[in-house]
Amino acid sequence: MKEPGYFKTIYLSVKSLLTGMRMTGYYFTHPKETHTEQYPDNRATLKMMDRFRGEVIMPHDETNEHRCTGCQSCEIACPNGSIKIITKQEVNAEGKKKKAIDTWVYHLDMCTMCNLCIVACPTDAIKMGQKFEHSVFDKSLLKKILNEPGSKVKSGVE
Amino acid sequence: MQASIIIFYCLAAMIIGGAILAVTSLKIFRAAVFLLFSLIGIAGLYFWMNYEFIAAVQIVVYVGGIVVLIIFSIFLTHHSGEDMKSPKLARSIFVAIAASSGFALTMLLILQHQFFASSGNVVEPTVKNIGTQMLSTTENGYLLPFEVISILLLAAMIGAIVIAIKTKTKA
Amino acid sequence: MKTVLTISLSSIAGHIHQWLEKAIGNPTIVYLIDMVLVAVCLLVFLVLLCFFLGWMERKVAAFMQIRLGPNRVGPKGSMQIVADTVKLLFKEGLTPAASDKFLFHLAPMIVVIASMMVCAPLAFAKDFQIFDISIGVLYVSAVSSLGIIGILMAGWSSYNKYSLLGAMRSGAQIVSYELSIGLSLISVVIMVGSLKMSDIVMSQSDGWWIWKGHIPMIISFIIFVVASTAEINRAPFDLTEAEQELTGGFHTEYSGMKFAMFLLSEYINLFVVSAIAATLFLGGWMPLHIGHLQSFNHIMDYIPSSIWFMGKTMFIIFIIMWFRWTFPRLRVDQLLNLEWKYLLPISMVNILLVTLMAIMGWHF
Amino acid sequence: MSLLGEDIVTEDGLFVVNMGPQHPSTHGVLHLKVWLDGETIHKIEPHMGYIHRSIEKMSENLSYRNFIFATSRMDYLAAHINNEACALAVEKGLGIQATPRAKVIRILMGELTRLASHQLWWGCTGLDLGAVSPFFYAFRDREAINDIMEETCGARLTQNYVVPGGVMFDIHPNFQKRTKEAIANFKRNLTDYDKLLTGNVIFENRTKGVGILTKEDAISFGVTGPTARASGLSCDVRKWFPYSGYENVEFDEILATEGDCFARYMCRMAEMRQSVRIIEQLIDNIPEGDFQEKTKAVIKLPKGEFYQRVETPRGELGVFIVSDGAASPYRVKYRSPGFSNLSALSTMAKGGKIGDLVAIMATIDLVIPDIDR
Repeated sequence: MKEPGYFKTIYLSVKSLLTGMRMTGYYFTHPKETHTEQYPDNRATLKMMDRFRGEVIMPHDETNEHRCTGCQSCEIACPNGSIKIITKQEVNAEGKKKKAIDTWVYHLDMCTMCNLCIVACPTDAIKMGQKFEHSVFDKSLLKKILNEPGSKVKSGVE
Repeated sequence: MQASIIIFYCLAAMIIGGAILAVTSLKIFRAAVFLLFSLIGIAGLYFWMNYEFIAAVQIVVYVGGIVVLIIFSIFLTHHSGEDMKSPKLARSIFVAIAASSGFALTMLLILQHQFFASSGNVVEPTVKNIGTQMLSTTENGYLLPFEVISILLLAAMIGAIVIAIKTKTKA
Repeated sequence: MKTVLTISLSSIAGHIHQWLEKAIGNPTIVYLIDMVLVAVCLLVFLVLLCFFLGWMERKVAAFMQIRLGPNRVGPKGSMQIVADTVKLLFKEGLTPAASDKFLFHLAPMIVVIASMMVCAPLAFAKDFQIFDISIGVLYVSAVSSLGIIGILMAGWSSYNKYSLLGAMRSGAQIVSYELSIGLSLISVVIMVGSLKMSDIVMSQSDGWWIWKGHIPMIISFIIFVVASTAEINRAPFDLTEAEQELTGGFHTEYSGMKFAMFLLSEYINLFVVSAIAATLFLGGWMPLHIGHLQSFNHIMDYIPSSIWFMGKTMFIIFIIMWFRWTFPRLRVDQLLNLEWKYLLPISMVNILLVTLMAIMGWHF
Repeated sequence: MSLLGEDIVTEDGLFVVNMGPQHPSTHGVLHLKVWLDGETIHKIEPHMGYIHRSIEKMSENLSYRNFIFATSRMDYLAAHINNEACALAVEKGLGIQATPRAKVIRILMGELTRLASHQLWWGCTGLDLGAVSPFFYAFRDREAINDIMEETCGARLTQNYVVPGGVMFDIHPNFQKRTKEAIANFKRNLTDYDKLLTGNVIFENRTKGVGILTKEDAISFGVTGPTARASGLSCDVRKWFPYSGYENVEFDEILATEGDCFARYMCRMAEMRQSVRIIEQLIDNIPEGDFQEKTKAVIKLPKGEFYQRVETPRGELGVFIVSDGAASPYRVKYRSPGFSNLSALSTMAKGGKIGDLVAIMATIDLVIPDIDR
């Protein structure tokens, strides 16, 4: 390929530079193209995607019942060891001994939100919450107990 | 005392102080910077005398040109950060004698010279006049000195190139 | 030309001077007070200007980059730069242990002083100039070369290899680009026949040089803007800082107030360069006059001269900012190629054209 | 200031500069020891290990379902493709294949990942060469793809969407609509990219003829991906060893012959267009059916060695699993593209300037966690 001549080089260079300037100039004069997220200002209306994985939560219904049977599938499925389930033996109405959860410990600081525990759960007791502002000043606050005090497993969940 | 006199003494102090520090400093880069101050002081002196053109040329040639070249050549030679050795006593004494005899000679000439007020056509140092004088070949023209002085810049350039070329010793 | 406004900057300055003379009497002291007043005014003006330019740069950058820019401190983020300055003031000024302390501390001051000194011959408004020196243009190009010494000192004394490389680059860059700046300045000087800033402005009372001088003047205007962008080390010629290559170049080791001084001088330089371009090619404070349209010219005269000057300067500043936020950076050898292969030959030929024009009187 | 000592100035007067581990253009904690003659590069020695997290060793203690998640942290810009490589290796061991629907979803996600990665690379290339604005334009387009990822996979960067036998859950109902929008927008914005960098004279000068890698060198260093294809080495895993059904998709393998930074740049730009082409072919043709093949709760691979390669945006990623029949691998080895590509850096950059080194690092698209693992 022949090298372009001296003046042609200058012409082409200036043209290419002006093309770039035209583009930035276009965006400068069109503030509507702005893509800035209004994040801290839009907290009230901010809605995350419905599958967004922010943290593990355990939904409780209005009678303070959850669906966790304490089978520990999630604890096994967790690659990081961020779930620890302490179980106890409970005697139910029929006088049968049954395994139930005492405390469901969740270490948010170790969690990578990989979703494997939710997939592993046979009773859909846990799911991913949408909260994502997890910063705290004290690391120990990241250790959470997911079952609420006095809660018990929903009847019929095996 | 007039403000003008005060300014003169400030400039003089700057020139002399800079010059002394430039000679006595053991760090070569610092010496160059002190030399710079001395040269700027001289430029200031020209400004003080209303010779603005000469002052600007002083800055352009010496400060912008010569000192930058000096600093460049300092950069290009390694070990520039180390302190230089203090000169030997005999050498210092010799230099001191040489410098002071040169100073004495100059002063002698200045004191013996009969200064007289210039009479008649005083040329205004405007740019136009300077330009005409600089390029005129008549008796009072400065074409020849102008060209001679440009050799100074040539010498500085060659010096910079010589320093910059590294002698590559091939094994 | 008729002065339209009775209150102008020059008349205010004149009144203050007269009042001082009456109140004090001793001309030496009045002179000294005048000097101090001028210095203080200039300092305050430049610092405020730098605040504005810092804000403007951020906003220009933001709008070009489809974002909003600073908008937290003050209305539209205008106080952000003040907050940053306060932060820099309180920041610890680190000095590398192995640095040459004396030069390390001296360097930012030299840079700032040099860039402030260049402001002296600028005509901010009609008859409003600090020092209408007879060699204005030459003075500007002479004094602006002082700043490079500060950069060299900063780079050398930091005891940092990135700084040293940055200083070396800046030396090569500034020394070579001064040539084409000088040549494009000379093209105006040839046309005007004087180096004085006020003469240059007055010569444009019937049209700015960029219109009057046809193509050669436009070429030298472009060369001046490009070369001065390089001279003040702004992108795409910011090789001395070159954050991605040299992590900050000559000011890598500076922090706190000393770093702020480098920043200050960068913005002052930006202003000075644009002001000179505006004065030389766009008529300085001279309003826009078109031929014999008397009524149009008359309306233009109603706009104060200082606004004309600042408006033109801001326009050129905007263009230089536009460069910065569009282009990638050149490499060091390409930078010198651009100067020695393109800008310098073109401006030399251009000088010949301008001289021819001046001799033949081919301008309006 | 004294310039002495072996690590500052060598006896030959070479300047030793430690670029990194904290340096704006090493894109992470890479440490390059550079011997400079003035500004000219004499030698480069990459020092690595600043972000080594023992992912290979960790994988030996994780089950075959779990070890996939760790690979998201290797090449975090192509997390989906890394996950896919692991899942494919496990599937190979199990002797199963993902369902047709899952395969197409994987390709779509993989190409979206490739687009996002190349967009980030484009922005960073501009940034490394001193132009700040490209970064923001690139992020504008990348954000759309990240939103798609977030909607379907639940995470923007470390998706962990792939499981052995398919994908973790079905695509979101909005997926097709959103992807079409993003692709349409991106096709329009691609002209911006060309205006801003491709045609720009400064950019061309900075990259043309800089950091030339010959085909022979590319082969001997094991360079893969766009970096090798720019040197004329045909090595697209998607063409040579098709996986996930790439054999049924129409696309071109981009080849260039110059081997310089500009060729690498153009290769990646063309690859973005090819990715768009693939997505456009498949987005309306996702087969119905299951998104996941049924696998046992505890996966155990038969005794043996399994190797699977995939094409990440940076080159060939190989996953090598040695199984002793237990529930977790006996040994896992990742052949990461960044590591081999980095080894060619010294050859490419020799004789160039510091500015060239930055351009070369930008165009071989280093991701440091991928190099160190």
